[in-house]
Parts: sequence; C-alpha cells; structure tokens
Amino acid sequence: MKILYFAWIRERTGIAQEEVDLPGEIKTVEGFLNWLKTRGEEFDYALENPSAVRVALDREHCSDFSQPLAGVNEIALFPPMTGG
Amino acid sequence: MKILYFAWIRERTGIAQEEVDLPGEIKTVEGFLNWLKTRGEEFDYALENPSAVRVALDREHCSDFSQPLAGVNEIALFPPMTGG
Amino acid sequence: MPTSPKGPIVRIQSDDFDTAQILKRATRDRPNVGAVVTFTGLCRDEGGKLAALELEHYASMAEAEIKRIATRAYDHWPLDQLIVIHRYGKIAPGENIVLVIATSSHRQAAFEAASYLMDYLKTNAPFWKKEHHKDGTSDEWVEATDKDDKALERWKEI
Amino acid sequence: MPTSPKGPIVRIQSDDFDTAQILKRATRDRPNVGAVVTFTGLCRDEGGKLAALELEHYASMAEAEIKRIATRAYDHWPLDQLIVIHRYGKIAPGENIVLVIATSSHRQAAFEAASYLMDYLKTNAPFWKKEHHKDGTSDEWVEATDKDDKALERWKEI
Repeated sequence: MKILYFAWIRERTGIAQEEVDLPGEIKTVEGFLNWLKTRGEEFDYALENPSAVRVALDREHCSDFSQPLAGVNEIALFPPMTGG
Repeated sequence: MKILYFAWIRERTGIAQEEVDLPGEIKTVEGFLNWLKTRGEEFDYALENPSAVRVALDREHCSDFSQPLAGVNEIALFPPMTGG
Repeated sequence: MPTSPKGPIVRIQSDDFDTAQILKRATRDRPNVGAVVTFTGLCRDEGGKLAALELEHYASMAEAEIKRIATRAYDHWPLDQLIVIHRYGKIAPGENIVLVIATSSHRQAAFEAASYLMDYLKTNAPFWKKEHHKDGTSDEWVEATDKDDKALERWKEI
Repeated sequence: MPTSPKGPIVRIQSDDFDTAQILKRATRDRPNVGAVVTFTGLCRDEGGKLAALELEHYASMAEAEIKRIATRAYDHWPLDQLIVIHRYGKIAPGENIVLVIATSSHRQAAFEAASYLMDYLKTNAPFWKKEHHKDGTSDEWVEATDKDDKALERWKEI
C-alpha cells in the first residue's frame, strides 16, 4: 500500500510517502489508522487529534472510516484543506 | 412641471419631454396620471396598461401612486426597466 | 496600506470599455484584497438575429440610482472597492453592456455584492433595451421578466 | 454558434497567470454569452506581515478532485464555459492563487457556479497553505475555518 502524508501531518511523521505492507487483519480505514499510531511516536503524534485527520482513498475523499480497504492502492492522510 | 417619457411610452406619446402647468386640483401621482390620459389619445394609448407604467419623481422611483406631488419638479414615466 | 477610494465608483458612458484593463487597474497594489469578483454583461447575438441593441436611458436618474444602489452595497458588505460601469446607446453583439467589480478580503462579500448590484441594475436602473434585427423585422423593446423581479426577493434585508 | 469546449477546463500550475488575458480569451468570439463572472483569489499581505504563502498540494488528487467539482457545476448550471486555475508552490503577496471563470447566457447561473466552485475548492481541493512571515517568526499552517464548512450547506441539493 502506498501511503502519502501532507502538510503538518507530513511534518510530524517526517515522511512524505512510503510503501508499506499492511498486516492482513486490517480491513478498514479505522483499522488502518489505529495500526498506524502503533508504528512509533511520530505517527501517534501526527494522528493525536482524530478530528483533524482527513483521509483519501485512491484520490477520493473518504468521510466514512468504516470503509473497507479492499482494492485500494493509495491512502493519503492530511489535515483539513485550505485551498482556494 | 417637467415631464419626461422613455422607451415605448415616449414612442406612444410622441414626445421625450415637455414642460406643463398642472391644473391646481392635481395633488397626487394618481391624479396626475388620470389627468394625463385626458390630454389626447396618444397619452391614453401610452398609459393604457397601468401595470406597465413606472413613475419617478425627481429621479427617484415612486412605488406608491398616492404620493403627493407637492415640491416635485420632474416627473418621469417609463415602462419596467431592462438595464444591466 | 493603500489608500482606498471612499465609496463606489460609478460610470455611465456610451463608449465600450476594456474589462481586462479595468480589472488590472483595480487589483494593482492593493495587498489587502483577497477576493475579486467581476461580472461582465455582454450583448448576445440572439442566435445571429440581432444587428444591435440600443440602450435608451434617463441620464440624470441613472447616475443617481446606480450610485444609490452601489452605496447601499458598499455600506452593507466589507468591500474594498466597488466599480460599476453601464453603457448606453448602440451596442453591437459581443460588446460589453455592463461591468461590476467588487473587491474584498472576503469572497462571499465580493460575490454577494456583485450579484446584488446586478439584480438591482436589472430592475431599478432606468435603462431600456431595444433590439434591432438583421432581417429587417421591426425593432422590438426587450420586456422585463418576472425572473428579474423575483431575484430581488433574496435581498429584502439589505 | 461557436464551438464550445466539452466540459470545464482545469489547470493546476506553479506559475502565476494573467486573469485579464484569460478573461479576454474566454469571451472572444462567443456571441451567445451574456454573462461572465470571474473570481480571482489573491494572496493578501496580512497587514504587511506576510513574506510569502506556500501551497502544498496532492497533485494527482487535486486535479481529479477539481475536475469532479467543476464537472458537477458544469452539469448543474447552463454554462457555456467553466475555467478553473489553481496555483501551488510559493506565492508572494499580491499574486494570484486561484481563478474561476464561468460564462453563461444567464447571470445567476454564472454567479452561482463560480461561487459553488470556490466554496468547494476551499474545503475539498487538496491544498494546504503555509504562511512565511517577514519578521522571522516561525512558519504557520493556515487553519481551515468553520465558515468555509458552513458555506457548503447552501449547495446541499447539487
């Protein structure tokens, strides 16, 4: 799975993108986020405020974190957007 | 009193503007319009559809035809506007 | 901070104008402006049938009325600049009829002010459009539409 | 009748752009367009404190997402053209950030489409602004505002 981090979430994790093998038991976005936090304190810090974390699956916004990850190739994590 | 006519109301009356002495008994916009219609068939024709006649007194829209004419120097008659 | 004009700028003219150039001037050296909305109203060719539009206007009232409307908008929304240009006389298809520019630090203020201005110009500015046709059929006054009257209902509070 | 592009035009670029020139091109030889609304979002100087804004973006998603939003607007309103340009990278005060142009034969369609686009860009386009300060205080990420989220409520039906 390709994982991308943006803005201050990227600054906190210290990486812009990575390729990871997700453990087989991770089925949903929520499961993925919980697993990510356990990977080290930089990840825990990046995700410490769940309401400030936005997720996109294959470049589409995901507003329901119970959504399954089956078939997904790219997960992006970022704070609320400030474009425009 | 200076009277101005615009658009198809001007075309029907055949005049763009005139200076008239209003009979003393005319006190309101409504009274003025009724008097105007008696001045000839071109005026009657111009005002035949009262709902299509707009009035401005001294360059301000008048939506209440019971408004008195005291102090007014310029009356304009025109159809609904189509600017913009 | 740049000096801001006190109140709206209103111009009523027969000459055509260059929206792009006016827009450029309006935004130059105004570092506090975050949002610029322009509305340009152009003369449509009505499917190729229109030779020209002729705009009759009540000159003295047009200026007073547009200033009134623009000042109301300027006082209501937090605007930096508000520019209104309205043409009269003969206008060929593709040419400009009207331009509104609203600049602000807030995008919704700029959008709303420009939209308000246009709704009021359509129904309250003393201009009347006559269509001249290419095929020689007789000239026709454009009729006001209910839709334009209804558009005003949004702005009752202002 | 001029040929109309099929659907919106979306450009994401680091270079600055010339609103006036794009506007000129968009309205040239389109005799059926009666209404043109532009929105330009500019980088404010925040009272002289801002050295530059830096826009980070998720390139592949930004393009896909803006196209999605623009296509929804294009399908909903009777538009002739819809152009969206969004910059990324370092932007100096006074420079452009974003441009939306909507052209239509109906003024309200053009206003609403442009306003809708901007509301969605603000909250759904994957861009993040960081402020670099002149006085050397540390850089700061711009925070999303509730006001921008609330602006979306108007468009629920679309």
